[in-house]
Amino acid sequence: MTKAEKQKEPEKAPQWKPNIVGFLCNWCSYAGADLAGTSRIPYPCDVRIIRVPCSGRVDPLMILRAFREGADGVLVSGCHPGDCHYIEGNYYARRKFIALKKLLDHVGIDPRRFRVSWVSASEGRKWANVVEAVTRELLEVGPFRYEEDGDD
Amino acid sequence: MAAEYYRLNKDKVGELFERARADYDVVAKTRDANGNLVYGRPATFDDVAFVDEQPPMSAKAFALPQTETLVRYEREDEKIRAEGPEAEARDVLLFGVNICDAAAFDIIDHVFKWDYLDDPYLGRRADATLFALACAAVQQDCFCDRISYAEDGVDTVAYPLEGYYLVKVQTEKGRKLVERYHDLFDAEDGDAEAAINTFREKAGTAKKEPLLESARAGLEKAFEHADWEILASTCIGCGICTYTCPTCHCFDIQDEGSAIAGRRLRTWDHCTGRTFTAMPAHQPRDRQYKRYRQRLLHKFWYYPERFGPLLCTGCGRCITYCPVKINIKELVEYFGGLKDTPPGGARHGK
Amino acid sequence: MVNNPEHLYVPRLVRVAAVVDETPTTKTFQLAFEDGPRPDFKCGQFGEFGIYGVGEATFCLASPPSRDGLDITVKDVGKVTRAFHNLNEGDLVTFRGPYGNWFPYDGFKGKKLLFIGGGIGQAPLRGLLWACLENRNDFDEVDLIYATREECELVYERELVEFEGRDDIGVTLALDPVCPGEPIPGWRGRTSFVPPILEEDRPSPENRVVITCGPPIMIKLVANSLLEKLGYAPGQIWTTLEMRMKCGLGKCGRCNIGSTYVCKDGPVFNYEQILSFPQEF
Amino acid sequence: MATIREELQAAVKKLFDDDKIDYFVGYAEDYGHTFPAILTKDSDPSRLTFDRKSYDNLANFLPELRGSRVGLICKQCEVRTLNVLAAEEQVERDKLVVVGVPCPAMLDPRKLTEGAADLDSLDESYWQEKCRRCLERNTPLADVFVGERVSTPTPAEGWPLLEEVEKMSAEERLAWWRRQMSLCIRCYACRLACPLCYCHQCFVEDNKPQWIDKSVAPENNLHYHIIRAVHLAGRCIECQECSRVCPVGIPVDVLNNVLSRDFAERFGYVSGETAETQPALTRYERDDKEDFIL
Repeated sequence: MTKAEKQKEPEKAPQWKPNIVGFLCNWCSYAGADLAGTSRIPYPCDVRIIRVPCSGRVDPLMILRAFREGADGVLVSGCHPGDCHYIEGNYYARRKFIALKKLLDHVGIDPRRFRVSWVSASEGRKWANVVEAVTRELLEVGPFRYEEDGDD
Repeated sequence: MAAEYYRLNKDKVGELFERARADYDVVAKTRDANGNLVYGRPATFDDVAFVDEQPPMSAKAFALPQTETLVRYEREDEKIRAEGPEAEARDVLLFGVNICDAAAFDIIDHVFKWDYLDDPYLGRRADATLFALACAAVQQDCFCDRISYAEDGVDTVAYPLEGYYLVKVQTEKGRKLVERYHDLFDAEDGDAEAAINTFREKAGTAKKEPLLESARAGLEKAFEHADWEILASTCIGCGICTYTCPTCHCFDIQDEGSAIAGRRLRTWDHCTGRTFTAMPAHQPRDRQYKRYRQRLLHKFWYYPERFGPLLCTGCGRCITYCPVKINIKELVEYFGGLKDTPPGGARHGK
Repeated sequence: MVNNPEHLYVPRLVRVAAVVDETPTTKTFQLAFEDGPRPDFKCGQFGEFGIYGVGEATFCLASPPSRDGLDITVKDVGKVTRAFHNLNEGDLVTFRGPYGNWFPYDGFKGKKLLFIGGGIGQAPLRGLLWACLENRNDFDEVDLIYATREECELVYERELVEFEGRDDIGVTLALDPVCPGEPIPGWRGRTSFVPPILEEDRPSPENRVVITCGPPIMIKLVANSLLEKLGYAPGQIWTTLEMRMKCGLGKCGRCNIGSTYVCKDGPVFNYEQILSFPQEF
Repeated sequence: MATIREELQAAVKKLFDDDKIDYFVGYAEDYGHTFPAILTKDSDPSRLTFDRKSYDNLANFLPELRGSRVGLICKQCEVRTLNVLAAEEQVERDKLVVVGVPCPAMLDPRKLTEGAADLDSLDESYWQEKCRRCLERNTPLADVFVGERVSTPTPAEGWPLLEEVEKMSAEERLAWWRRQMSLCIRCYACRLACPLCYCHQCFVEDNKPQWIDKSVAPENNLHYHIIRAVHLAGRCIECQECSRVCPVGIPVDVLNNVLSRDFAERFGYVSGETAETQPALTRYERDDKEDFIL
């Protein structure tokens, strides 16, 4: 696709749906999402879930890689503070995300593109609400695309 | 071809630039957003920096871009479609390029055309015309006066003399350029070579003995010299010297994309980096000084042994921009036996 | 589709015809050319093999040119080799080549050949070994010493068994001694590093060439043993060097040893040449 | 009276003569530059110097010399670096002889025009930014101190360039950073000149998986710099070497400053002030502020 063609593309076509990558802790948020499904709670289906052992496993590299691979937003979800299966993984994660968030804000990437939530295994409803909120926000923000420079 | 000489009035340079833009993709020195000097594509002559000063990055990227697609591939069902990039047919004019940058192309041509022909590089090289500007004064770290590289391959060189540029035309491509805009050039009737020599003496760019070529015999004996370890150990292994160098040409080949679609590309790579020769079970150059030694010897021993010219034009960027100011010229002189004292006084002493 | 043969870096596509598990970390891939005839190659050459989206890697051509297609033997050590290990029959891989020089097959004729392989280093020898066996009458004695760290690391096990049953090739298998002198239960070969075997069996240098490949340290020790203890001349020892390569074409500068481009002037060298290089390897 | 140069050379000679050190890491002056030099007993110390172009953070050379007894010139920058390295158990303090100096404030090479006359007299406008913020010009806790102690002016407040960037809107900031990143040539000098980037294998060298694409494109470059800043979060001691060495003039340290400032406010410590403070990302509080979490 040439640059001109890309520019012709409408920025926010009505059917546009955000690509959201969700990194979900195996012990809580993943089960929470599962519960939302088995409880038949309707919510937007735009999150592609990657199951991780702990929110502490999520390296900022993974988040940026997701953006690089075309994600419009990234959601990391783990256990509530104090509930970590590994006692303290999410506390460390929280500090890491403070740093990443600060930097993303600084370089001008919309803060709504990277969200963190605590969702426990029993909070199917909360999971649905989080996804709803994140999706709604991303619909406002629109697709994430660095302007392409190309090398050749 | 035999060299031809013309005069270009100093106030005609702007017109030459503007008119050349109709026929060529003109590249010249200009300032980027941060105020740094770069080779770029200024829109008007007002944005052109027609000066001696070197941009941090040499001009080699116009023949060997830092990142270049070699193959694009796409998978459809069971089939994979793959093709090389289409050749871009465009005449590039490197306008006001430093001689040390311009002469580098001839040097690295050797490696790209021996045996297999590297068509992506050679294609762009064939399309490029060089209009070099001779320096009126040497700059802090450069040492082109100590290397006898041939400038014959530089299509045209403009020597800034009193009131006009003496333009020396050395190739057919250069002649084509001058013929295209012949009304801007006047015939030179004086003794041009004498004028050039005088100019070089004054600028400090006339060749001085001992030339660094003469260090090779010493370098060939110095591979095991104990002082490499101490003198090159401040090297931090970054790629500045190689990436800013007009003659460093090593590259890496990588795939980017998915199994479905993507590209195979080449990017500059540097022998001073840790990963350059690292294999899963074996790292031949396992210490930083060995990696630095490879760079130096490649330029002043291996390359000339193989292809003739030194892999260096003395532009001095690898000294100016080196974070730790390792001085390749001093090290060549020291290890090549032209000088007894090591730079900075460090010796290993074993 | 047909690739543009004009373009240096555009590879051909070849199909994986069969995958053979050699060891827990090594597989042999038999590759078939479908978009045209297989290029001619000679024993000792290599190719740049790749998987789109992953990258290219250098492998020696591990089968004799007389056979259809070509084989490569891949040890799972990095990004590209890992991806190769995940391939199935029918998958497509990319191929550029053949590149590099080759063993002086004709110069070996009439001579005694001693092959010494170490670990995965048997792969570059395999093509030549088979080519010699196919034309067995061209040569005097043919012997093979093949050493690995453990029994499960022997590649081409079935071929080794076949060799052991033949009387026109002498086979010595060896495992690295964990405890020197201790026999390894159930092991049919010897328990020793290669140099002691050479020094014990003392193959005479007369009219013999040694072709060796293996880990750098093994090549070095074998060569030292042959040169110093057994009276071989450096020119009688041939090896093929493994260097990190990217282009295979003498451009990218990665495989330089001194002014030598291993990808163009090598990978096959005799030890006389190797001794003349700057000694960094 | 002896100049600092003479005092330094005498001190180094004595350290070698007394067999206190195997290597000395300092600055030498030659061919018009001041540059880091690693000296042995048999080296000629007469080129050793300490001047206003002694830019490099010498702590960067310690990993190469690990296991040996090293004498090291320490400005405030090195002292803070050593504190972080000590907290991370990366330095063998008992093998280190700290040679203290009075730091005259380093000049910004980008502000120096060629042939600037008297370097000693250049005022604040020629200084590196970090030197305006310096807390202590004289090396504290030096094993040997050479030269005469100087007074430390009141440290300047604020990060001028960072604040300038922050005045922009989000779109402008993204455009500004993209423009900076389009200059990046990925030589990794910023990483390699950084004394706290000591990993044996950096994430940019990982290829299973390949996190950061090797091709040089603004977005890849930006991702590299963001992750590097994350890895230095709460550790960076603001020596600004990353920016100084950048051949294309990207103010890399601005990204680090974003976190230095935020972490100072949030977690209440200045990186490298003491050897006891563990970097913020290696610890946590149960009640860390989490206003951004859903």
